[in-house]
Amino acid sequence: MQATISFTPQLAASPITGILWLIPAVPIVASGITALFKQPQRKAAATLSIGTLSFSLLLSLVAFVHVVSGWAHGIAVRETVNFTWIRVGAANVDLGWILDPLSAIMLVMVSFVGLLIFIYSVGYMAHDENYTRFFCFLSLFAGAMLGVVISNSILLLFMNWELVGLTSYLLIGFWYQKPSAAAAAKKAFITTRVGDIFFLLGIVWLFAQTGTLLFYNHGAGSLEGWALAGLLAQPAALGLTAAGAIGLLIFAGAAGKSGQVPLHVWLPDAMEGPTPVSALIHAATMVAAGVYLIARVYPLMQAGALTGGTTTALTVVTWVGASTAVFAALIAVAQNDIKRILAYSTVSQLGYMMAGLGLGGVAVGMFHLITHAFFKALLFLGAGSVIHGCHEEQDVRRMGGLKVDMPLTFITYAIGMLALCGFPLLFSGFWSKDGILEAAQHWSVAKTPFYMLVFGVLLTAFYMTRQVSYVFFGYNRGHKTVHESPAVMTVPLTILAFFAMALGAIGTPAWPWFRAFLEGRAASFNLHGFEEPGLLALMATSSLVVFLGLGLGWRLYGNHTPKPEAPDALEKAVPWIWAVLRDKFYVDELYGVTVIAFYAWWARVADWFDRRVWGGVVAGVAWSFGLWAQLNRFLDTNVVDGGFDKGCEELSTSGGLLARVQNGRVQTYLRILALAVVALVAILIWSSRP
Amino acid sequence: MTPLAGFLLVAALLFAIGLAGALTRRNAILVLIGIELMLNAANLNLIAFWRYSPHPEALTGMMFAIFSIAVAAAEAAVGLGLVISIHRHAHTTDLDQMNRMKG
Amino acid sequence: MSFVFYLVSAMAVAGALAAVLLKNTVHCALALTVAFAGLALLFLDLDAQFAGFAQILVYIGAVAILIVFAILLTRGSETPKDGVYSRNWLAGLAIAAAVFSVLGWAVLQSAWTLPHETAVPTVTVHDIGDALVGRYVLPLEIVALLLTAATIGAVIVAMHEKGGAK
Amino acid sequence: MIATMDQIFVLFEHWLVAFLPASMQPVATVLLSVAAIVCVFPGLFALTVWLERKGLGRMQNRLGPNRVGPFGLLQPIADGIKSLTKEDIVPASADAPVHFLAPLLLVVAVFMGFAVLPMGRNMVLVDMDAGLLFFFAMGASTEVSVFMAGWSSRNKYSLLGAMRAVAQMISYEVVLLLSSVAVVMIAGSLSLTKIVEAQNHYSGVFPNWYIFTPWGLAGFIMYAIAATAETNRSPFDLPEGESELVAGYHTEYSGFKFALFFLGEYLAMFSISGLGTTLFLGGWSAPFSFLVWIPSWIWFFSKLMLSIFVFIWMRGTLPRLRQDQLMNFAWKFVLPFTLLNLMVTALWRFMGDGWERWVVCSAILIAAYVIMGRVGMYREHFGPRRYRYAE
Repeated sequence: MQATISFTPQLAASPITGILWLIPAVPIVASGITALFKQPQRKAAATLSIGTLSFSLLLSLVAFVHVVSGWAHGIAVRETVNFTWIRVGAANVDLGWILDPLSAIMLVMVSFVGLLIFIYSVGYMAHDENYTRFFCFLSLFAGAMLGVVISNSILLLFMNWELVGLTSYLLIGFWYQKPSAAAAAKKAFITTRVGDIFFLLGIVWLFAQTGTLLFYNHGAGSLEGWALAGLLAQPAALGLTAAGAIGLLIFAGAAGKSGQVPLHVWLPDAMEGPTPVSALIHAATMVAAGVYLIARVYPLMQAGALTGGTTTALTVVTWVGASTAVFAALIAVAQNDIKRILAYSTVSQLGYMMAGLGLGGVAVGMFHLITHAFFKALLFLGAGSVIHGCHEEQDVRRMGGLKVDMPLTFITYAIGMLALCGFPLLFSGFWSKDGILEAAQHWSVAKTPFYMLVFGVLLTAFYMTRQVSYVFFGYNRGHKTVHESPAVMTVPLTILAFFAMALGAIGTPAWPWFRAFLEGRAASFNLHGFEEPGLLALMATSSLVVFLGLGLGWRLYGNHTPKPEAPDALEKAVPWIWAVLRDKFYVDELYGVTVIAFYAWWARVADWFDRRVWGGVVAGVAWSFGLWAQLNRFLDTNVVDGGFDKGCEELSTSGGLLARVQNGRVQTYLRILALAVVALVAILIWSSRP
Repeated sequence: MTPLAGFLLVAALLFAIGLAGALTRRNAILVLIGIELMLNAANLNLIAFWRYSPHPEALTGMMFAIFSIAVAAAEAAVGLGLVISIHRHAHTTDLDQMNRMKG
Repeated sequence: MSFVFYLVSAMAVAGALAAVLLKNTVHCALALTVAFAGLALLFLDLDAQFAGFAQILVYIGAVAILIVFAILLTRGSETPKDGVYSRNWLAGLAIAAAVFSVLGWAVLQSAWTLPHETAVPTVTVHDIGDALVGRYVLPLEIVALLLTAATIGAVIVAMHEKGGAK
Repeated sequence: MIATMDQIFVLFEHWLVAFLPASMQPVATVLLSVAAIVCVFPGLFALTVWLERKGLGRMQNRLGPNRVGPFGLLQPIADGIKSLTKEDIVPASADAPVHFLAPLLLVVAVFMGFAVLPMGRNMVLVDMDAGLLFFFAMGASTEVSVFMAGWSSRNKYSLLGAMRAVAQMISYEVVLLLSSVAVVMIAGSLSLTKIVEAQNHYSGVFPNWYIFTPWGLAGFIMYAIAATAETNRSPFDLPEGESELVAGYHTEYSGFKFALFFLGEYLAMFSISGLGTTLFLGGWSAPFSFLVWIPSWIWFFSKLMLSIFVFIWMRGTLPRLRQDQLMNFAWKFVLPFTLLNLMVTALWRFMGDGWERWVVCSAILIAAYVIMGRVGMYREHFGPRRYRYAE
């Protein structure tokens, strides 16, 4: 097609949009039904969850095809279905859902990856006795996540957002008998809460400013037309427009959800959950929700930007993202738990996405999100299969040489790893990451993020090489009997591996289909896309960096992996850095001595307050009652057996006194009632006498 | 005296009688009977007001009465069930002896 | 204030008095049915056909029978040795009298403000049905729920008891 | 001529009433109709008793009454005279007033029921707007009298019989009501005349009676079962199961009071069959369009007698149930099925008049019948019976 076609926005809702709500609704209903199942009905539960999710996938594909066809005919599809939920005085609380390229792509990604992970869980959780509960939670999560994706009302989005948070909490704490898991669940919940508070503030502010909760509503939504203009006109503190301020608040929520510094601490601990959960929630979908949220409210963040310029909000996003990327990558270097390494790499990749959003706009960040979802899910599932094969062993130092024992896992894992490192040309990660780097290169504000990100690439390659060589090369330092996982687990791996490689094709500079699709432009294939100034040089650089990282990693850890007890190669080289990295820059400790300590102190204060002040008040009351009871003793001889002791005892005595009114005889009560009626009616008549 | 007043007086009388029964009888079932009487008196009021209301088509009082009849049926079923089970446990329906709930 | 009214209300009041005063519990229940019948007739006198028949159906057909069952199941029919009236019944009586006097006073206070003869309302059962499933559908549903709950509750409370189960 | 034959009683009444001053005419009309009912149905009762004894005799290979009059036709009259002249025994310990009132109340209540039955075109005593409700109200108040009879006799057989009777009547009254509600839903009125009118038209030569619809048939069957139980007829005649409790609640009655009970029972049978006829069998409307020339009241009474004969037939055929079976049957099979029937009726009402509704409704009903039948069959009701009192 030619680029000359003008893309006309199209708003009328089509049938598929009308039934879009089914996509989240069906899995949620399924989880509700699954909740009723009994333990033995495992097969039924699994079948129900998988069936419903595949139904959702089907619908999502239909929606996607609808959008793509519309796009192919030069229509930028943005169909919304809105309705009023509650009417509070003059204000309407509107809910609604939307079908546009963004949501369409996310729908397909979430439901597809989710489905694969569901299938995988059938194998992974096969021996768990809470199988049905697991699938109940999984379905609920999938439904909520899809709800986040399609919602066109920030309130609806927030509801699903919280639901997602809840399911994440439930699933991290799925093995609640493990104290570590319980703690991790709590940590995740509370940490994300911190972000969500700001998010909620942002929502309220937005509602207060624009008077609507809808994103798009034929020009009346908060992200379009006059509402946005009004937000821009409204100045907030320190040079921010209201739009920017709200954007930042929302970004705080997003940061909490997708583990940006400084709210990243919960994500690594979240790996206490079952591996499919880590793959589904903490790699592919939920953590991406934050990024998606930013992409969704992008107009808000971008509002007021000069052409090609940036806004304060976007700058903040960029800096946070870039620093997260490097920070987490550094920590990942020094971890030994296979899943923790992946977790930190997830954090850093999320940093990349955020930076991509901040630098290059929706398309860049979202593209990395999609590719990352696939290869990170692949990596996690591979890790899960490794753990499964090594009998729940998670320490990479106790593995090794698995490439012989589990060849399929090894190959797929290697593909995922290369994609993550951004191995040139063949792998999707390369293209998406290059998009971000390119954007960083051309960023007008500062060049530092660019260098940080490049450094991040190096680190990524390094720690992934370290991990892989620990796990798959050398000789087995752990359990001798290692078995390949069943097909139900390996098949999803292969599928994901395929996509981890293939997805790159839709985002190359030569044929930037993805970007064109998201931004509603025509995409054309021409190799001149590579001839943008500095692009080839950039590609070369990043490839070099990747090779450097790989080589370094191989050099240090290659085939000669040490004994489990032996110090790490890097540790031998620079012990103090290693220590810092291993202890995650002491962030947790920092929080421990600051926030948590403060809360503990505050709790102690409150406790003291309770004991002394309120306790004193209570004692005083008790004492006065005591006095009264003393009085009553003389008046009434029936209660003499009240003790002479301290307040509470006499409280009970006086209570007993009062209770004599309540002698357990119904008719007494009835009498009192009747007397009250008499009094009431008498008063009524007296008052209404002419 | 208007007819409405007559009906209301009858209702009041019935109510008082029911109340007296509920207040003076020992047997729990008879207390229930008294309560039923009171309910019926209330129904009579409702119907009378409906009949003499400016807009009987609105059916307000009538509906009220019908619903209260339905509710009374439920009340009777549960109440008598309670009495029976109490009798099964305490071997009495004498309210003066059913004072175990005293504080 | 027709003759019918006096007759029927006399019947209702007499039944009520008997229901409250008689010694034998079953007699009380039967007298209660008389009172119910009188009330139903009063309803008919008020041109409330539907309510009247519903009254007969529900109260005489179900409630009275229930009460009788309960009496027989709880051996309530034989009069207890220590009197049928609760101790300090006098107070109860006094209170009831007070209630009546106050109510009657209220009625008489406002007697002249009350409306006189009004036109006989032309309300068919059809209208009532329409209202029930139209304007009053929510109460209807709630009552349905309540009845279900009551049935189940009664069955649970008085398990194995026919009296409770209906 | 045809019209005259059809309306003959109405015309006769008008002719008679015309003699009176206009002021008395309405009262006179009512009185005449009441008189007619009070005369006709006892006559029918006598006839039915004879019929029943004869029919049962034939079914059991004996002759039945054959001494008094031709074919023993005068037997009922002889019985009546006998019961009138018998001594009226009231047990010493009986609760005399209640014992006396019970049969009267029964008969009165049953007679009231006839007031709303349309026994022919324009042949209804009072065309009430809530006729059906009135009928059931009257039916409900018979239970009280039955209880009074049983309780006041101070006889354990009577009391047990009365309790059984009341329990059974209440249980089946629910079914009776619900199965008629189905008809009300379709006819859209509680007035029996309107219900008959709603059925009184023909598609081709065939009538549009409600029994000729899936829900109607199911409803009618349920109604018939409930009616049999409501009138304490065999196979539901436990209340007077003579092998278990001598004669149930009227053990202690003799002479004319007993005759009243006997009468009341048969009148209840008549009225309930009449209602069934009105609701499901098109009341007084002719079974074929080419038979409309036959007077309507003839149709009504022939249908009535037909259902009476079915009652007799059942009595001659079926063995008696056991109390717990009876209750289980009522609450676990008949009631749920009737409720389902209600839903099906609603479905029928809102499915338009294509052929689909026939298929769908019949399918649902048959499926439900089969399933519930199986379930009921496999749940065993035949274990040792446990009697629970509030001890």
